[in-house]
Order: sequence, then C-alpha cells, then structure tokens
Amino acid sequence: MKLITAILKPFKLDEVKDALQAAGINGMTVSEASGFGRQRGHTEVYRGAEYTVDLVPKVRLEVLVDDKDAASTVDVIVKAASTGSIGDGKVWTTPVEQVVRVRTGERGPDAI
Amino acid sequence: MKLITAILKPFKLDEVKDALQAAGINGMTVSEASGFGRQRGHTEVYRGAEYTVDLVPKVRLEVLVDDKDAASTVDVIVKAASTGSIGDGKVWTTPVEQVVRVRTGERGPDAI
Amino acid sequence: MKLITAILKPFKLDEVKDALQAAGINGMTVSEASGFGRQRGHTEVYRGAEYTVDLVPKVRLEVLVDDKDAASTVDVIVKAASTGSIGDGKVWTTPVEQVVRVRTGERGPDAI
Amino acid sequence: MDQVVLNSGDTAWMLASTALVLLMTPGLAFFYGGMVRTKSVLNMMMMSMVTIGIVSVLWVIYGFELAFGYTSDSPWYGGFGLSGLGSQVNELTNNGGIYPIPVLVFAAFQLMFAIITPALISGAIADRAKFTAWAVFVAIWSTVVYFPVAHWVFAFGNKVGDTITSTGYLAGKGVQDFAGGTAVHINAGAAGLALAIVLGKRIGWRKESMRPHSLPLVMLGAGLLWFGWFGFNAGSSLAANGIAGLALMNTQVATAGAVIGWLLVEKIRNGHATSLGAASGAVSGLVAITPACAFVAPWAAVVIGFIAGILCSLAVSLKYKFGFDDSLDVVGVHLVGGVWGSLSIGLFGSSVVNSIGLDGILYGGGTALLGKQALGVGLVFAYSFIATLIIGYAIEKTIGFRVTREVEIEGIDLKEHAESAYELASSSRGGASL
Amino acid sequence: MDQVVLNSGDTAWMLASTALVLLMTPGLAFFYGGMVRTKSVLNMMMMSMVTIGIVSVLWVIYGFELAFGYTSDSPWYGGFGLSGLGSQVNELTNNGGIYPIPVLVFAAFQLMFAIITPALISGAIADRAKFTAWAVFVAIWSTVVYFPVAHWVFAFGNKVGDTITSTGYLAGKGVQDFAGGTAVHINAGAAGLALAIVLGKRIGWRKESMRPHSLPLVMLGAGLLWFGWFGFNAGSSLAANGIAGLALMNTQVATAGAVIGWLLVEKIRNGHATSLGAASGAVSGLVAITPACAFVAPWAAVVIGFIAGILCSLAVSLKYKFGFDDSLDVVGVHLVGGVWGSLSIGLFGSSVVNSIGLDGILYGGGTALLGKQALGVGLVFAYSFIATLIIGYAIEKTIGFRVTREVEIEGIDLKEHAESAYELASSSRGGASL
Amino acid sequence: MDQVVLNSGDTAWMLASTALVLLMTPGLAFFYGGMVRTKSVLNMMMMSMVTIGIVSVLWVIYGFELAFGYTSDSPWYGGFGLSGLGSQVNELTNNGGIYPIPVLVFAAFQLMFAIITPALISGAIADRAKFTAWAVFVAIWSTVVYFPVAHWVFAFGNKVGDTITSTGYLAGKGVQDFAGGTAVHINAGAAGLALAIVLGKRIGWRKESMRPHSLPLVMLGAGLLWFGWFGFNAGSSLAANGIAGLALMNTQVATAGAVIGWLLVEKIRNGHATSLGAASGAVSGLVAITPACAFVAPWAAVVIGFIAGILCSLAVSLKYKFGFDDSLDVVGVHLVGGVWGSLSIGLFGSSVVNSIGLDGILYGGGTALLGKQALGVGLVFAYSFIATLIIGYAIEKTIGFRVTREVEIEGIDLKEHAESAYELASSSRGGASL
Ligand SMILES: Nc1ncnc2c1ncn2[C@@H]1O[C@H](COP(=O)(O)OP(=O)(O)O)[C@@H](O)[C@H]1O
Ligand SMILES: Nc1ncnc2c1ncn2[C@@H]1O[C@H](COP(=O)(O)OP(=O)(O)O)[C@@H](O)[C@H]1O
Ligand SMILES: Nc1ncnc2c1ncn2[C@@H]1O[C@H](COP(=O)(O)OP(=O)(O)O)[C@@H](O)[C@H]1O
Repeated sequence: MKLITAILKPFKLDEVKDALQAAGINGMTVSEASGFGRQRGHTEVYRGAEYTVDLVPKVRLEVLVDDKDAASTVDVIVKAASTGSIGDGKVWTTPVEQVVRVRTGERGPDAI
Repeated sequence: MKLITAILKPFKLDEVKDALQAAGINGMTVSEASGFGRQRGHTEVYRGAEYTVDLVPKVRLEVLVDDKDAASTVDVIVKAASTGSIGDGKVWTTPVEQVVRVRTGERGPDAI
Repeated sequence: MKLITAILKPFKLDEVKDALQAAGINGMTVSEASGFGRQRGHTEVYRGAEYTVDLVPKVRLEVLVDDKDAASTVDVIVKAASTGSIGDGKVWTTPVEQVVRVRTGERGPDAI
Repeated sequence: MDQVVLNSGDTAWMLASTALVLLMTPGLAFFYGGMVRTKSVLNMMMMSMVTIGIVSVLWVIYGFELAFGYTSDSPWYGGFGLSGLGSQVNELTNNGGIYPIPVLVFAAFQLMFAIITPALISGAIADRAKFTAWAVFVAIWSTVVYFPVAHWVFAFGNKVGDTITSTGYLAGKGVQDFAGGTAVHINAGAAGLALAIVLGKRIGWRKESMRPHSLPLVMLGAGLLWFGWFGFNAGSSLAANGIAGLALMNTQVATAGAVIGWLLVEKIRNGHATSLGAASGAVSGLVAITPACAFVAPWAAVVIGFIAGILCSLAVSLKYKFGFDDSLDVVGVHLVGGVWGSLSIGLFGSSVVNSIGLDGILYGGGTALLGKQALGVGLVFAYSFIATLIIGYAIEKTIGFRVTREVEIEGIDLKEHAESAYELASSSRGGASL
Repeated sequence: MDQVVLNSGDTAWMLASTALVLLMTPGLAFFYGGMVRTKSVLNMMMMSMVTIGIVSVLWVIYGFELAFGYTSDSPWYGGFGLSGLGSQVNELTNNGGIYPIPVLVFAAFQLMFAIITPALISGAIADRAKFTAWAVFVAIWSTVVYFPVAHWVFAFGNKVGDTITSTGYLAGKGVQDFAGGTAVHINAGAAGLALAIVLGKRIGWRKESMRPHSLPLVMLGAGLLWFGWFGFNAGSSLAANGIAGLALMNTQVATAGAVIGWLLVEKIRNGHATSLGAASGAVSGLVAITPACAFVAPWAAVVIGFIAGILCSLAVSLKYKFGFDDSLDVVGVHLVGGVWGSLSIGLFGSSVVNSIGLDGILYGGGTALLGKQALGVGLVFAYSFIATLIIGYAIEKTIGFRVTREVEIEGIDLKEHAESAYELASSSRGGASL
Repeated sequence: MDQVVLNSGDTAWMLASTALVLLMTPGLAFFYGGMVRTKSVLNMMMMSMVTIGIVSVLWVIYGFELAFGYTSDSPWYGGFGLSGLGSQVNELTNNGGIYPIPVLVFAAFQLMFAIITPALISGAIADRAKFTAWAVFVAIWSTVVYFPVAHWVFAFGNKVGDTITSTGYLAGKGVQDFAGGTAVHINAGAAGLALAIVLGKRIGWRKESMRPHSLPLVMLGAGLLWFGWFGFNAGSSLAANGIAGLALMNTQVATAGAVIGWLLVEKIRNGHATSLGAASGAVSGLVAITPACAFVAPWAAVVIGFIAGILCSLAVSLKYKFGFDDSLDVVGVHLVGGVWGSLSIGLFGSSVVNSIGLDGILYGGGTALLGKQALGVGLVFAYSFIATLIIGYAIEKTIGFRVTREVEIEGIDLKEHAESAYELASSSRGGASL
C-alpha cells in the first residue's frame, strides 16, 4: 500500500476531491498547511510598517491507496490540481506497511 | 523504527492518549484534520440555503515507535479509538529511517 | 528521495527556515501541531477550577530532499532548532518513492 | 401632584435606559457564549435571542397587564386580560404615584427586565437543552413565575387621588429592591438551580476540561452588561434626578470593588488573577448592588461590591461539592450575589442617603429592615425554585428537555441549529490563495 | 410657538439618539463582516468605515444644505451652496415647525441616517468591489440619490410665521415615513439590487458554499443594530415624549415578532431555527417597523414584524430564482422589509394612536393612505434603482468597479487592504511556547 | 443663579454620557486587545479592567476630593481628605458655577475620565508588564499624576456667591481644553512614552512581525470608542444644550476627516488603505478634536481631524527612528493628536461659535490663545513624563515591572493570567463529531 501526500492550493481542493471520487477513491484526509517555495508570499501593512508574509496557505491531502492504484491516483490529483502557475504544489508517494480500519480492525488493502 | 499515523474521532483523543501512556508510550504529536469517507458529513443551513459539508473533523496522531513496539502500539490505538460506528478512522504504519532528538542530537531508538 | 519531518518549537520556525535557505533548501511545508512528551504542559484556571493542558503547541515542518542531501538537512534543522531545553522536538526521515511537481508534472528530484 | 405633566428630561433618561437594558441581553449572550465550547456558542446565544422574541410578544398580549395591571387588586398579580397596549400612548406612568413619563416608556423599560431574567437562567443549562423545549419553558416560566413576581416586587400600585390599590405583596411589606435583586437575580438564580437539577450534568462534566472558547467574547459581554446596567439601576429611579445619580455612582464603584475582590481571591488561591475572574467579578458586583444601589452611600457600595466579589468567587466552587452542573454559575453569581445584595441593604441602608430609604443596622435602624429583606429573599427563592422544578420536570416528561447523547457530543449548534459558529480556516472552501 | 426655547430633555434624547444611530454603522459592519468569508471581512467593514468618513465630510460642506436647506424652495432638493455649519450653533431646528433642539443636533442626527444608507448597500456587493471605486460611488450616490431623497421624505419645510416653504415632495403629499422606510431602506435596497446587477456574481456563486465565517460577529452586529435602532426610530420624534415612547415600544415588539416569524419559517422549511435566521429576522423587523413605528399600536407592530419576518425569510431565496448575487440580502431584507413596512401603515395606521397620523384600512380610513404610501414606495424605488444603475455602470466603465479574478480568489482583504483579519494561530511567528 | 434647581434634561444627558464614557474603557481594551498577538490579548484587556477597578475605588476614597475638592484652595490639587461621597446625594455640581446636575453625576462622569487615562497608557507597554506591577502603577500614577492634573485643567473652582476659589492652575490661566486634550491625551501619551522607555523593547521587536491578531476586534474597539466619545466630548458641556450639540457634531466630522486623512497617507505611501489605518485614523481624530470640540466651527473640525489623521499616521513611524517600543502607538496617536488638537484651538478657536471661547489666529485673535495652549501642552507633558519616569523606575527597581524572558516568549496570558484567549479548534477535547 502507498500513502500519497499532496500539497495543493486550497481553492483546488473541491476539484481534486471530485476527481478522486470520479476515479473511485472514496476516502481521504485533509489538513491545513502553509507552504514556502518559489511562489512569493505577500506583503501586509500595519500602521505603515510593511511585513512580508512568506508562508502561503495550502492544503495537505493524504490518500491511502493500494499499490496498483498509486500511479494513477497521483495522475488524477496532479491533473485536477494544476493551474499552471507557480505554487501549484507537490505530490509524493511513500510506502505503507500496514493499514488498519479502526471500526472493524480490518487490515491491509481491505482497510482502505 | 516506525511511524504510526492515526486518523481518529476527536472526542476519542483523550482515551487514546491515556491508553498509549498506559502502554508505556510517552510521546506523540497531534494535529487537526478533516476526513472524507464513508461517514456522511452534515448539512448546514444559512438563510434557507442548505449546504452539505462533507469534511468531518478528525484528529491526526503521529507516534514514533521502535520496530518491536509497532504492532502492539497499533493495537492499543485501535482498541482505544474504536466506537464501532462508521468514521472511526484509520491507523497506518510507515518505515522510518532515522530519528533525531533535537535537544540532544541523540539518534535512532534512543531519540524516541 | 527522502521526506524529513520535524516537530519544533514554534518560535524557532523563523530561524530554521533561514538556516534551510542558507543551506540551499528553498521549499518546505509547515503545519500546526500539538505535542505530548517529556515537556510538561501548563495549568489554566477558570473560575477557580485548574485544568492541566498537556498538549504543547508545536510546528510541523516537512521537507522533501534528494537522498544525498538528507543527512545534512537533518543536521541543519537540528542545529537551528535546538535550545537545549526539554521539548525541542524530533526530526525524522522517511523514504519517498515518487515526487511530482503539480505545475509541470516533473517527477523525481527535479520536482523538488 | 394631580396635574403631573410629561417631563422630557426624565423621559429622555428612561428612553435611553430602556435601550441600555435591551443591550444587556445580547451582552449576556456574548458573556455566556464566550464561556461555552465552540460547539455550543450559537445555541447559547439563541437561548437569549428567542427569549427576547417570546417575552416581548407575551408582554404586549398579557404580560404587562399581568405584572402591572390594576384590575385584580391582588398583591400577587396585576390582572388577567389581553392588552395590546394600544390606547395608552398619551398616558403617564402610574405606579404608586404618577410619574411624568409616558406609560409606554415604563412598559418598555420593564419589558427589558422581563426579558433578561429568563435569559439569565440559560447559563445553568448550557450545551444540553432542546431549543424548542427552551422556548416553551420561557413562555411558561415568564407567565407563571416572572410576571407575578415582578408584581410582588415592582408594582407600587395604582394611585387614584390619595388611594393606592393593587400594590404588590413585597412592595407592600416594605421590602427594598431598587432594581431587581429579588425579582431578577434571586429569581433567575433559583430557577437556574432547579433547571440544572432537572437537566442533569453534561457528558464529561468534571472529567473533561470545558474551557471557555473565547475569553474576548466573555469580556465583550461583560463590558456590554456593565454599560447596560447603568440603565438597569439608574433607570430604576424612573427619573433623571439625584437618586439616579446615586444609583449610577454606586453601580460603578460596587462593580469596581467586586472586580478587585474576585481578583484578590484568585491571586491568593490560584496565584493568578484571570480575565474570566475580572469579568465574573464585575457581574457579581453588578448583581449585588442592583437591589441596594439607591439606598446606600458610595463607600458602602464599594464594600458591598468587594464582599460580593469574594463571596461569589468562593460560591462558584460549591457546584462541585454539591454535584449539580450549573454550567455557567448562575447560582454562584446571580443567586448568591442577589441574596447578598438584598440583605446588604439591611446593613448599609441609610435614610440620609435616600429619604425614602430606611436605616439598616449600621445606621442604627436595627434588624427590622434586614428581616424584611430576608422575607423577600426567602419568598422569591422558594417560589421560583419550586415552580421551576415543576415546570422543568413537566417539560422533560412531555416533550423532553434534554438533547440526546449524540447531539451533545457532536455539538448542539450543528444538530439543533444546523450551523457552525466559526469558519475561520483560510483554506476553507473558496478561501485562500491562487 | 414663536418663542420656542431650547428643551434640555428633548435635546438630551436627541444627543443620545445621534450616538445610538452612529453606532449602527459599525454594527452593520460587524453584521455584514461576520457573514462573509474570512478573506473579505475587512473589506466589508472598510466599506462602512469609509462611508462614515466621506458622508460626514460632504454633509458639512454641502450635504445638509442639499437635503434640508431652504434656499431652493424646491420639493426635490434643499439648496445648493456650501455651508460649513459654522454659524448655526445657537439656532433651533426648523423643520415644518420649530423644535426646541439645537439645529446642529438635528443635523448630526440626520447625518447618521445619511451615513448608514449607503453603508447598507455594500452588503449587495460583498467580496468583489474595488475599494476606491466604492469610495467614489459613495460620494456620488450620496450627492445624487440620498441627499435629494432625504429632502423628499424628511424635509417638512421652513416655517416662518405661519408659512411653510421648501417642503419635500413626498412629505408634502402626506406620505408617512416616520424614520426612513423609503428614504433609507427602500432606497438602499433598490440601490443594492442595481449594484448587484452591475457588478455581477461572485466567482463560485451557487457552486461553492460561502458560509458566514463568524456567526458570533453577525450576532454582535445584530445586537448593536437593534440597540442603535431605538435612537433611529424613537429619536425620529425629535423629542422625548409619548410618540418617542410609542416608537420605542413598537421597535422592540415588532423586532421580536420578526425574530419569531423568521424562525418559524426556518423550523417548518428546514427543520432548524438558525442564529443567522434570528439575526436576519431581527433586522427585517427593525426595517419594517421603521416607517410605521409612530403610527401604529403595539399589537399591530407585533403583527407587522411577524409578517416581515416571514416575508423576508421567503424573499431572500428570490435571488437564486432571478440569478442576481445580492450577496448579503440587501434586497431580501431592506427592500422587501421597507416596502412591507411602508405599505403596512396603510393597513394599521391609526389616528387614535398618533393624532398626527391617519387611519389605515383597518381603522376605516379606506385606501387613501395606502395609495400615498404606494406612491412613496414606487417613486423612491424607481429613482434609486435607475440612478444607481447609471452611476454604477459609469464607474464600471471608467475606473472599473469590480476587482480582478485573482484578487477575488486570493481575497480582497489581502489584495485591496494588504491585511488579514485574523492571525489566531498559536504557532504564528513569535507566538507559543519556549 | 443662586437658586439653581436640578434640570432633568441636563441630568439625563450626563447620566447617558457617563455610561458612554465608561464603555470607552472596554472599547479601548478591545482596540488594544485586537492589536496584540494571540498570546497577550487577555493581559491587554486586564490592564484596562483592573484600572477600572482600582481608580473607581480610589475615586470614592480620596480621588474626587483630590481632583475637585475645595479645601486646599490650591491651583495644584483639590484637597486631601477621605470622602466616601456619602453626604452629597442631593447637592448640585459646583465647578466655577452651579450646574443643575447632581454632584454625584458630575463625580461619576469625571471618574470615567480618571479611568480611561491610565488605561490608555497600557498600550505603550503591551506584552511585557507584570500584572501586579501595573496595578501598583495605576494606583500611584492616578494619585500623583492624574488627580492633580485633572485639577489643573478641569477644576473651574468653587463658586460661593460671586467668589470663585480653588480654580485649577491651567483653568485659571485660560487654557482651553474642553474635554481633555491635555489632562487625558497628552498626559497619557507622555506617560506612555516614559513607560516604554522604562520597560524597554519587546523581544523580537523590529525583527519579528507582530501582526494584530484580530482586526475585527480592533474595529469593534474603535467603534465603541467612537460611540462612547460622544459622551466624552458632548458630555463635557455638562448640559444638553447648543454647546453639546456643537461638540457632538464636531466629534463626528473631525473623526471622519481623520479617517480620510490617515487612509490617504496610506494609499499614497503604501498603496493600500488598511482597516487598521481607518481605526487608527478615527482614534486620532477623536483625540485631536477632544480639546477643541466646543470652540471651533464644524468646517474647522473637519480640517483639524484631517490634519490629525495625516500627522498621526506619519508620527507612528517615529518610534522606529528613535528606537522606543511604544507598542500600540500611544505616543503617535494620543500625544501627537493631543498636542495638535490643543494647539489647533489657537488657530481655529472662534468666539462666534462659542461665546465663552476666544478667537484664534484665523479669527483675528492673534497668538495669545496659542500661547496659552502651548503652556498647557508643555506643562502637562513635562510633569507627566518626568513623574511617570520616576514612578516607573521606582517600580522596576523594587517589585520589578517587566516580566521574564520566558514569560514573554511563552505568552503573558498563560503565565500571568493562567488563561488562553481562544480555544476555537473543533477538535479540542470534548469537541467535534462522534
Ligand atoms: N522541498 C519541499 N519540501 C516540502 N514541500 C515543498 C518543497 N518545495 C515546495 N514545497 C511545497 O510545495 C508548494 C509549492 O512549491 P513552489 O516552489 O511554490 O511552487 P512549484 O511547486 O509550482 O514550483 C510550497 O508552497 C510548499 O508547500
Ligand atoms: N483512503 C484513505 N486515505 C486517507 N484517509 C482515509 C482514507 N479513507 C478514510 N480515511 C480517513 O478515515 C476516516 C474514516 O473513514 P470512513 O470511511 O469515514 O470510516 P471507516 O474507516 O469507519 O470506514 C475518514 O474521515 C478519513 O479521514
Ligand atoms: N514518540 C513520539 N512520536 C511522535 N512525536 C513525538 C514522540 N515523542 C515526542 N514527540 C514530539 O516531540 C516533542 C518534544 O518531545 P519531548 O519529549 O517533550 O522533549 P524532548 O524531545 O526534548 O525529549 C513532543 O512535544 C512531541 O510533539
């Protein structure tokens, strides 16, 4: 099994979620994150003092998939998340040794 | 070493934490997450317009353990977190190559 | 490729970020977390009732690096984040099988 | 006296006071709303909002008549009968004397008291009351408890020539309650205790920490309450005169004394002076000075407030001893503060300060006044507590008063109101950066 | 009448009322600010803030003169000319009669109305208006729409001896609008509709959920609006008298009725009574009773409010049917509520309640009054809608009114104001634990 | 004049004004509280809360006597002696003339000024003052600085027959300060500067961004300040008359002018008009018009406000130049705004507008008035700055004024008050979904 982690632009979340569902992926976990990279942050002004805020809001998506679905799932995410502009994010895959569904105790691919 | 990641119902966090401590696990990291899965979200109403919010609040627990403790720790978490109802969450294990304790620079199992 | 995950004291974030940039690492993802460990939490008082809050605010830093940079990057983080007091945090390394840059679809080390 | 004409200055102050007292109920909603967890903020506020709605409507239909009508000539209630308040636009207020303010202004001012009293109760049952059941409770409780009790305390009667009829029972006995220590605070406190017993403890009470989700919101509530309370107390003189000035000054300095009293207890006991303590201390001082504000000297007000801060800060722990979940301390603050304030007049009351007041023990008036005050305290407490228990159990047994376990855990805002208080996340859908 | 001297009671109430009405605009900023997403809170508030700034300054220079001046003797506007308001400190108010209050107090009171009316419009174009364009709009709209319309409705004329000149058109026709159902609410509602059309729909409208980011902020706004509205309505009597008392009572009970009306609709339709519904219901009741508050009996006010709550709760869905993105329901609440309230006088108006009022249909007055009211409604709606369309398109075509797609997605607070509303994260830089 | 009787209209306005000015201190707590980081919100608010507590109690015991007593016949202070305020309920106010309002109302009104002045100072030392040390500072500073300075400026003396004694020094010199430009704002600003020097810079100052954690809270504070300030300025006429009306109008339009002035500077300098700028501009305008509000024409008030907005927006950067960490710009806003406002009377003052005023330079009065104003400005600045330095260092050397490095980094709310401002997380313990 694999864990696919994706850092995305927040406003793309809905589209990615829809694309994953369309691809038969019905579970995922989302969290808030801030990214630092090529994409510039922004400037804020408080009583004339300018601050550079270099962290940019991102969402972090985690999807557990069976080995065989890993590559295609990555493609689905990349396709749905891309806008072509800097800061679109990263998607990476890591190996997972075991998955358990808490409710039933099922293990392995069945647990996903 | 292994990293155990668990997505849980938030109100179960205290019980899981207690169970882990009882099992001799004295460190962990917690963060907020939202889950999408079999568990239904909920409906909110604003001036008559109904919105389906399909992300459900979850907590994300990360525990670094020695290889030998991995299986038993997963069991402890699963046991403490289970309510038997949909949405109880997932627990998964990934391999970790190196761990460092920032304070001392200790590495490997000693750092946990 | 490797994923380096670091749990740090929040007020150290800026220094770590600067150190990473100085070391040529120009991308990272940050999120909020709470830690439980040797470091004690704190006590809060509400209308005379004292509560122990045992989760301590932390930040969670994720950095994707090429295999060859992994060890040195860990060192950079550990060095910049250390205060020598309990609760400085952990840094760990996990293997990554694939990385994709969403914007371009580039894969592998080029995507970082 | 017969030819009283409208006094625009008194009327101006009563108009302003009425607005000030209205603001107290939203203020209370924030004070309470800040103290609960994120998942029940809106329900807490909605209990206040719907109370404003229901009581205002009942007031027009029969509430004002039941509390301040003259038709019954009973010390226990004003009169039965629908009013609509339609024909009284140009009448002046008659309440044991003709006041040079329009009767509708008096009615509106008193309405605000009728609103905040049931709203205060809601703090005792945070996080766990069915919204519809609460609405039903408010309608019944106002009718059966508040409107009559207001008559006992605040109805000084219908003056025609030299005859005064329809005086309320406690008013007739000479019990002193300038702005509602008994009718408002003891009444709400006793009812809060009863409802906390009827509804039982919240899931996780004493085990989980139920920290206030937003102390700035609590401070906002306290600030608005303090501000509005000037209308509550100084408005109760029904005139812009020296007594109003005394009430105003006393309200300020008693509250200040109570803030200091509560913070000192905290500093000594816990080592930290907290903002929740400051806000709670302020409210306890405001409560305690409410009955006394026009009967005591400013220095005595400071003392009354200071003692109120100490007493109430100690009293809020009692619920843990006795095992009732008075969630936001309606008993510890309003009941205890109201009892202390009402009795304090028996100590500090001074006829020098206010010529229509009586001398308390410290001014050589003996225990007579204290006895009267105790009568008021006891009667209102007993009636409110028992009546509320009955109403509460009746609702619980019929339509049910408490939400299910699932609703309580998932959050009453989401389940009862289909809403979440906050959606602050920058990455929430539609938010954040390109 | 000739030798009118300053009445300190009336003046006291008008000073307080002016302060109360000023507070409504920040209240509105919170009401609106809470309803938008986190990324546009500040812009929403800034639209109100800059309106306060611009309109106040224009008022001194020529606004008061244009609305309430006498030099033109026109029913359509007061007078051209710069004023500065410098020489009028000791004059009393003359507006169809000499009032015993300083003219500067009247001018300040009316200024607050001139401020809140354009501020109300901003809710229709949340999240997407260029800030500079909004500022320009406010200046033009106030000058071309509000100041003249205020003259039509509120200028009862210059009384010299027994002659009254310069009466506004609608005032002269006997259209009844006590505190601004036409001049304020219909005017703002019609303009909101026009601007929503000019600016078009927000990106993601109907597809994305645009949940209110903070309902407690909405409740705060509603609470402050309610509080301030007592000044708005009861202050419109320009005196602390029985009519002010009637307006005060009616304001309270109509609003209460509207809260109940809106919540009932929600409970029946969606199964849940929401806090946004309670807040919205309150505002709809306040709007509806505004024109009628001094002309109807309290029981009728309850009915007017109750119906307003029902009507407006149904009306807010119309935008989805007709496809215009009136983001925060300025049309559904202010236009619909204002129309209903203005017409309701034709039904419930009663000369018994207010001797200067007329009898509506229910009091045997026939349809004459209703006809006049319809004239006021129609004229103000038509003028405001058309004029606003023209001003709006003119701005859009010249300096541009709508922000770019990028600004809208990234967030107007960040892009237009270089600020973020909140920085609550405990791990934000410089925060949290050692 | 001898037989002055209570005027209910004037009293009504003073009661309302007193309530309004009380609200300013919670307003200030929100204004300041929103500007600091999440970890010091509560401490910021607690500095205001405890100030309300301490100053109110001192006022009863000796403060009012020290500021407004007659026993000393000194231009520098009122009188020593304990008061308790017990015997004055039916007296009218005597302050250079008998005012038809109860003396307790005057005392309560003035108390609110005594409260907000030290509370203003707290903004200069955000995030780093020991709470107990602050409480001690407030008690000493009020006694040694505020009470005497209030006597200098506001004590017009004890009028018996035709003799007036005990006039304050600056009042006697004819320095014009209608509502506290010197006694309140310059006084607080100078003290803020001194304390910022005594306590030193915050850890991370100029390196870390210390963004306001909640701008909506700042806006709320600004809104409540603006609202309350009508009581502050228009209440300072001690009557509901034409002067109050002038003060009210000027307060509104100067503030509006300042909002525009500040926003224009921002737009030109940074390219963005910010909400913090609008809120700050408003406060700077309110400050500047405070001394002048009853002495200038409305058009001049707009100009004074506009210039205040520009001056203060430029002045807030000075701290970076001079290297003192006046955290929330007490100097930039209150000192600079107060100085400008006080001097502006020397330019725009007009005896046509206010018969008891004098003509400034623009009205042909020459520089005499400006000279007097400069005297007031200089004296209050010098005394406050030096006295505060001494008090501040004395506290620092004895009980310590500044928290430890650890407390400052971990957060003063947690360490000094054992509380966290917010607990909004939906997954916080006990929260969220099944
Ligand atoms: N080396 C990295 N490790 C972890 N996350 C990264 C790394 N580089 C970039 N990211 C994440 O990806 C986001 C986008 O990266 P960025 O360099 O801005 O644009 P792009 O991926 O389009 O070149 C960043 O905001 C950050 O969250
Ligand atoms: N494929 C997946 N990848 C990552 N997280 C998942 C996945 N499926 C489920 N989850 C997480 O587990 C939670 C529970 O899953 P759900 O399908 O609702 O119930 P259950 O696990 O009881 O069948 C989800 O809310 C989500 O956070
Ligand atoms: N076994 C673990 N698994 C995951 N995170 C851990 C573990 N132990 C500690 N942590 C994280 O590291 C942080 C610091 O650990 P702590 O034991 O307090 O101090 P130290 O690392 O200095 O010994 C914790 O707050 C927690 O976030």
